Amino acid sequence: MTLQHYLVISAILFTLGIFAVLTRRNAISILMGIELILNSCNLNFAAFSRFVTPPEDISGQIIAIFGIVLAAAEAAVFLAIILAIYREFGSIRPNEVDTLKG
Amino acid sequence: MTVSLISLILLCPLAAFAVFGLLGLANRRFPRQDYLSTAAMLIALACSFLLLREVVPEPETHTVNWVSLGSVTFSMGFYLDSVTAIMLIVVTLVSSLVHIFSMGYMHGDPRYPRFFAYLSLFSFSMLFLVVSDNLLGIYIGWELVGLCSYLLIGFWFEKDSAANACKKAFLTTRVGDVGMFIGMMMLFTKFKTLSLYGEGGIFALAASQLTTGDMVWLSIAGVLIFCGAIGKSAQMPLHTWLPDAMEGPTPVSALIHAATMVAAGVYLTARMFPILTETSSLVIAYVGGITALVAATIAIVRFDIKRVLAYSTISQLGYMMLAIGAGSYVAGLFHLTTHAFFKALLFLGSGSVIHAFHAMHAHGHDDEHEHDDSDAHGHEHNEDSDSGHVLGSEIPPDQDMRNMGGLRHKMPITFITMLIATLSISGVPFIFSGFWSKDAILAGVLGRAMEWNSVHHYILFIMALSAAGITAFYMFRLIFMTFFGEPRNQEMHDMAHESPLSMTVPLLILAVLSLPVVNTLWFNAAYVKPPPQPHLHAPAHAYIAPDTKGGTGLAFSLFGVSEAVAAEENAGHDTHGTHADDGHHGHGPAHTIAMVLSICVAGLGIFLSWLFYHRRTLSAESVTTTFRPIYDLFWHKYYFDEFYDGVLVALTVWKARLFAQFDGTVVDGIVNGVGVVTRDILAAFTGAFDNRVVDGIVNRVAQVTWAVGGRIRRIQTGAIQTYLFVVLAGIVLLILIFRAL
Amino acid sequence: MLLSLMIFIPLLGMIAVLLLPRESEELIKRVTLIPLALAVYLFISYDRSTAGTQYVVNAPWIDAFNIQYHIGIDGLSVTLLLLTALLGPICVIASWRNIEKGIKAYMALFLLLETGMLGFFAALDLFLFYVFFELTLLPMYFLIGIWGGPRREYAAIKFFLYTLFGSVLMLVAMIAVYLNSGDPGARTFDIPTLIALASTEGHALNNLNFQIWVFLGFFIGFAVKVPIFPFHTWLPDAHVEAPTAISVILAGILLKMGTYGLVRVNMAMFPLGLDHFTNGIGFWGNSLALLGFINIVYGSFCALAQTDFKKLVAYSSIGHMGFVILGLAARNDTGITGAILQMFNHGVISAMLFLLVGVLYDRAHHREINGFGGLGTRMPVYTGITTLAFMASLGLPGLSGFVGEALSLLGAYDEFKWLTILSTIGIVVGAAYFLWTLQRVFLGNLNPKYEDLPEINGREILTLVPLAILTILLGVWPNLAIDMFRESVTNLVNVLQAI
Amino acid sequence: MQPLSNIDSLLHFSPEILLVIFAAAVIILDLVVKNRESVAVAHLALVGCLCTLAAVLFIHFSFGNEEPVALFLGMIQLDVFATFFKVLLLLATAATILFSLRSEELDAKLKGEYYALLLAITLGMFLMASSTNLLMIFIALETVSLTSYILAGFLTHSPRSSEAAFKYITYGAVASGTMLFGLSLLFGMAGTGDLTQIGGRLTELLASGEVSSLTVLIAITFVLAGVGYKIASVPFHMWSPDVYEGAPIPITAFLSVASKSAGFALFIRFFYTGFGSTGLMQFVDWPFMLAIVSALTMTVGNLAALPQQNVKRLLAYSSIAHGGYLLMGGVLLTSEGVGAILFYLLVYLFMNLGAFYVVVLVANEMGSETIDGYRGLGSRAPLVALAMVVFLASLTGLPPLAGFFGKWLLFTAVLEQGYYWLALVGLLNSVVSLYYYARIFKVMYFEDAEEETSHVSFSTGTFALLSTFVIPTIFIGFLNIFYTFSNISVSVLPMQ
Repeated sequence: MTLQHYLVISAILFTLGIFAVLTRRNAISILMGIELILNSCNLNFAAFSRFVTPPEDISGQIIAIFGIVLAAAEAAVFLAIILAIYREFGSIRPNEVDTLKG
Repeated sequence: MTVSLISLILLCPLAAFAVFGLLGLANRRFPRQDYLSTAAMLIALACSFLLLREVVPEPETHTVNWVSLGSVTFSMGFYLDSVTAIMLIVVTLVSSLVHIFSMGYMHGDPRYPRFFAYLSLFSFSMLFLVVSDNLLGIYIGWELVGLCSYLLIGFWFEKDSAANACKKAFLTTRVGDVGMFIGMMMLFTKFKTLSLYGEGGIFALAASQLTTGDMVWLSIAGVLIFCGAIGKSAQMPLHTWLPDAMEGPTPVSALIHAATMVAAGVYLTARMFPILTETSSLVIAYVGGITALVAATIAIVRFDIKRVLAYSTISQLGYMMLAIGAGSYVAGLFHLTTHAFFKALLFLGSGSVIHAFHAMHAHGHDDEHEHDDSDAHGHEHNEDSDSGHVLGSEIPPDQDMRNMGGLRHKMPITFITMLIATLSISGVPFIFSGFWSKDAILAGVLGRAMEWNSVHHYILFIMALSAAGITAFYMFRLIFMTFFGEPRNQEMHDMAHESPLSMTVPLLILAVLSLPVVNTLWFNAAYVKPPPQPHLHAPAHAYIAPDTKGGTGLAFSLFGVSEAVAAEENAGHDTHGTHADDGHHGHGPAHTIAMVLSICVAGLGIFLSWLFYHRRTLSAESVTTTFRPIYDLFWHKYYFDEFYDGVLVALTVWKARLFAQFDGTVVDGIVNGVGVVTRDILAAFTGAFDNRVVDGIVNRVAQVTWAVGGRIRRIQTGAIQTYLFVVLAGIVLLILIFRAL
Repeated sequence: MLLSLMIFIPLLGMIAVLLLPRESEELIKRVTLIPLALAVYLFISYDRSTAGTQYVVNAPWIDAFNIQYHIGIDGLSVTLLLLTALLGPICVIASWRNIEKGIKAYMALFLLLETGMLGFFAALDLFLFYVFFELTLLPMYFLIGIWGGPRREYAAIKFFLYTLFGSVLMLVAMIAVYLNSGDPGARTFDIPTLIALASTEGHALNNLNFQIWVFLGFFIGFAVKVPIFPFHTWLPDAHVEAPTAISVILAGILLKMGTYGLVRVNMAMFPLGLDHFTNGIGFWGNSLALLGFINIVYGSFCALAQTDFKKLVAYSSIGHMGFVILGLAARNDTGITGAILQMFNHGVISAMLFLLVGVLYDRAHHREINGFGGLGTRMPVYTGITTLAFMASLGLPGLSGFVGEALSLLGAYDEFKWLTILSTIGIVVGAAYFLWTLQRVFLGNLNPKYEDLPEINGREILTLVPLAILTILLGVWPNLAIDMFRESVTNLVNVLQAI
Repeated sequence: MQPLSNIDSLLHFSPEILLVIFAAAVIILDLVVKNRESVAVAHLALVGCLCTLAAVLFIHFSFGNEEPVALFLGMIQLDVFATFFKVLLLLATAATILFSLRSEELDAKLKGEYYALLLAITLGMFLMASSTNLLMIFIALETVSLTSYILAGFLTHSPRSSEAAFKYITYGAVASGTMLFGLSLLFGMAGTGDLTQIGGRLTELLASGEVSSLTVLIAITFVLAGVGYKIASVPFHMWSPDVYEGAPIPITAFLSVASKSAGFALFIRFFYTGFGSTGLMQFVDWPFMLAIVSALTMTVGNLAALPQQNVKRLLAYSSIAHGGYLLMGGVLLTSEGVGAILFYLLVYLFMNLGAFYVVVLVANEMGSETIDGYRGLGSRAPLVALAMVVFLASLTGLPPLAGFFGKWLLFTAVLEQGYYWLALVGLLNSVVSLYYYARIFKVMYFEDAEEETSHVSFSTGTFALLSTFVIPTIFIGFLNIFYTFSNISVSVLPMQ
């Protein structure tokens, strides 16, 4: 497994995430897409720290870990907001949440 | 001494006007404005007689800096020479008489004080014009008299006809004035000054600096300045305002539109004498000649007594122009003075007649107002279209000669005085001033024609001569129709009566003034010297002014004037004029021929009109029918107004189609044809252009901006995924752009 | 010091007005009188024999950009300062009775406006100049917008946008001048310094191409104010909608700000640029004069087409400002003097005209020219004053309007023969529309609707008489004004001829 | 300079620590205070801000003002630049707290969390302004984002608020995710997270051709996506109108000023320390990219603002446009440009917050956020209307108000670098902007309220607060100190 493999995989993940975010008709799926994006980044950091930076420098992995944490926090907030949306709009289809426009 | 005198002459009338103005501002009126103004004029008159004694052979100038800039200064000042002195006397004299006459004539008018205030203002402006020594000053006085004529023509402004007439007068003359101003600009750019006299003045510079190469633009400048005279002196083709100007009170017509203001054009041309070139003189001569003839022919068929006099004025002014153009400087000015008196006399006389017809009512002019209101109402329906129709075609009954007749018993003084004036204007020999001046002009023209010795210039002389004959004819027609024969309108006739003293006295004085003896008191051969015309002939060296009798200003020779003219012919027209001084054997061949011929045509004219209008052996009607087309031509004043009207109506229709929203700007067609065209078409067009195009573009820009704003808004759909898509698209686009770069 | 006092007293007055209760209206009149008194003092004590600036105050302001509080007056400024200070109280008196709502706010805005105008004419630091220039916008916008006529909102915003558009271009040019005025440390906004630099050989400012561009930038900025065709369409709307006093200020002074700027900046600072547009080869060499000509003829004909009294006067202003442009384009002292005189006289005369229109409007409540008729019998005094104003405006000799026009034309003819000759059309047309209006409003039979129209009252006469006197005085004695700025003009001309 | 160890850093880090302490204290106080209506919590938060301000200034004058100091092994840099923004942000926070006190739309029960979150977000912004490491940058960004999501959705039972929060978080998550990806690429290429070294490394690699400039371009663009989203620059701006409209007014004000300022702090720090080297620029001309972005931003913002009816939304677009103006200063790579940004942000703080405060007042009194709510305000609340005129005129950039001086600095800097087209676009935009600001003037003064509502009166406190915005808006431009302040602040950045 070389660096390229990891990068390709993360690129695929990133693209999938973007795709999900753009196309899914459900807020939860969008959240998943976002998670995919973040994880692709984490994968990048881990891979780079493994292959590029000197072994004693683990900053890449640290960033990855922070990334996971922040992703979790973001997910929590996101879900909370989705609840609020469901309470107000009775639906979590993003395209129905469009009272603010213009 | 002279300065103080001139200042006094100027200040008196000005003060009289100022009093009125200030009181008017405070919303009071000064009941005895008439006395004030008249007194002011009389003082001025006295001063100008004193001034006459002051005049010394070489003229004097007194100037002050008016506008001083870094590189140039415009000065204002007096120029006093014999001509100035004479003009001063003419103006003050006529003006005073008119003042006195008006006391009777305008009595009971609601705006009586205002009338005299205007008269004073006019007198001031006219005097300022006369004495000022530079073109700028002349121009200022020029415009001011124009203003006064505007105010006085429109004195009874309730009449639409009067309102129109005054506007027409102002605008028509203004057209000429612009020409004059352009001429001034040309002179200024060349000489960097506008003062005429002195070594720094235009004349000196023109004499010294200009070469034959400059003749072209100098001629143009001369003609352009003459344009001013065309406007003010009602020469062709800007003459149409003068007949309409008769809407003003008759004394005004006498003062402004016969004696003084209209003569200012001649005065100006005479002042410009030294820089007139061959070409410009010719132009002036022809304009004058044509005007003289055409106006005379029109006058034949008028029935409105004032209109007849108006056209005769135009034609006489043409004479003077012709004289100046032909180089007979003295003759021109002499005719100016004589004409001033007898024409003023004629107008005042006609005024007295009109007044007589008015007097049937206690307050003549109130009645006149009613009557005018009525006919004004009558014309409201076609206010939109031209009121040029109204002018002339409608003759107020009290001015219509067809209502008159046999008045000589009723109003003897008026009759006698007017008769004298008529004899004078018709050029009846020897005892009437008009004869001498007119004869002098004819002689001058003939002499000039001979000297130009090219056949076609004789046409000038022929025009002048025939004009003289026709003048005699229509003037006596006027006399016969008014004072002889049976009264045609009985009840008006019964009411008629001789005018009060205040009106007859001025008539008598003027009658006396129409005798040459009196004129020669101040108008004398050696006394008025034609200035050199360096550009007319050989370069201006050694022109010796004739100085036979010195500047005493007194010469009791009856023939003094004609001698002077004769002298002038030799002097002025020989290249050097060395024997200009021997004015005694000055009777050139031209002079004799001219005198004889003029006597003949005058006699012929009088005789014919006696046949037509007194003996009635010949009936005007039959002649009319036989020469219908010619008669129509005359009757319609050569279709000048009709032409303008036609143009106007056509334009009005066209405009109504094109620029519907500008019906508001449909005009009463008073400005002459050009004025009408520009005003209607261009005004409407530019107005529309401004609203539609210029403003339109601006608003279009605004709309577009707004629309784009709307577009951008629509992208903001409110659906989050669209936003995200835009983000991604944006990123990709940015990357692509920068790969492309 | 005196000058600063003059500029900022209206500002203090504004604050006072805002703080004091509504009853203290009397004070406002007084406040506007102080600058007038000071201006008169300046007029008397001004040293006419020198071209230099006087009463100079020069204090550092924003060091970061070497911006100074630099004010001073030369002949041109003092003339226009006098005009401004004169029209101030007149406008206050004029708007005394016919502003009902919010008199406090009105006066406050008016005083702010006056500060802006006075400061503009006195500023000698380009930045300060611009600040005062812009300072007039907002008050004017509100004065038109709040107290204006039916379409006031449109007129106000139109005025605002037009002027702002012009002034941002001006801002670019100004910054460009600043940046080219020296190395980062030594840059300056000081107008005299800049003028000196612009004519020193080899300096960055003394470059034809550069000067052409900045000239254009400033020119458009000022052209909107003047206004010069085709930037003029805000003017008729603004005038028609604005209340009388504001129209007076608009025509009397704001227009002059444009022409003043042209002289102060475009001509003095960019002689090369000016040379290119007035003396260059081919079209561009005549462009400025051409604009003047278009203004004259176009404005006059548009005026002819109007049936709204006020709009007619507004368009006549456009025509008359054309003479100023023409005179300036001539670049000789005759033309420039004529232009400056025309600036002052037009300020006085158009002020009269708008006041007169206001008088009529207050009585008849409409301005439709054809709706009147025969008022001459009903209100003779008013008719008399109007006739005077009209005659002055159509350039009747003996009244001030003539001198400016004549000098401008005489000067311009030196440079542009045909354009000047064509411009004289404007003289005839000018006479045409004024006389025609005179006839439609005052002559003829009295329109029965106005049988009992009250005559002009004392307050209104009080506002008009000073202007009328000035009109006549300067008509018979122009040197009175010319003495003020002769030296400055000579100085300017020498600079221009040096090119 | 030698980075300080963690322990030594703590003293320099005291402002941030203070913020944390006060945030916690606020929550505790909120728990102990019985009376839900009391304003004690808010006041405590306010005190927190003031203490932090004091600490910031103390540290600045005791250590910070000569050499920049690297804290936590180079994670954070303490320098004048950071201090400037800290002061700015604290002012904004304090103002927001005061707004919130007076705003009537916030529900009283949740005050504790609200103020705690405000302090937390300030902490995050502090970090944004001072972090020099990819990790810190990301953490700071996320801290600010997460808290602001919550604050945007803080209005319970308000669909608009929730929707705003939803859009905000979705958009924000994607944007920050993209940015993180970009960061990872940078990290991978440079092999380090230290911002100060990345630029040098990248230049070497590009020069030696080991990495293609495309990769670098992609990385930079991805990062730009994150930063652009924070400063709401086209095409990453689309969240802001909706969020601004939906969020509580004080939060809108806070976002439009504080979060934008923090975003610019991050942007300047990142691009100037990171990619500021000319070597990099000849491979990736990001300034030009930014020039285009800024032109687009101000144009779109202004044009879209024209037809708006809701004043909050209108101000949202106007603040987008101002982001565009500010961005102009960023493309120049000159200290004048950045100094101009800083000065403008300072001015913007006062005028924009002031405008929003008027919006708060009007919303309280007339209960309306649409432009019609302002009808006749000129006669009903003269002073407030007058203040609004001052703020909006200053936003338009009319002299002699501070906004003009801000614009003046920006445009001078831009023209100095010869970006004539950019300056012209900016100036024409400010003409356009006049139009929609003038619409508010129009309704306030030219139109009378249809139902003759009585004269609205406000407490003196209100006027005091209002004047604290009005006076600076009028006078900042006249005083030299602020120019020098902003100029010193940029001295620490690497410029060529």
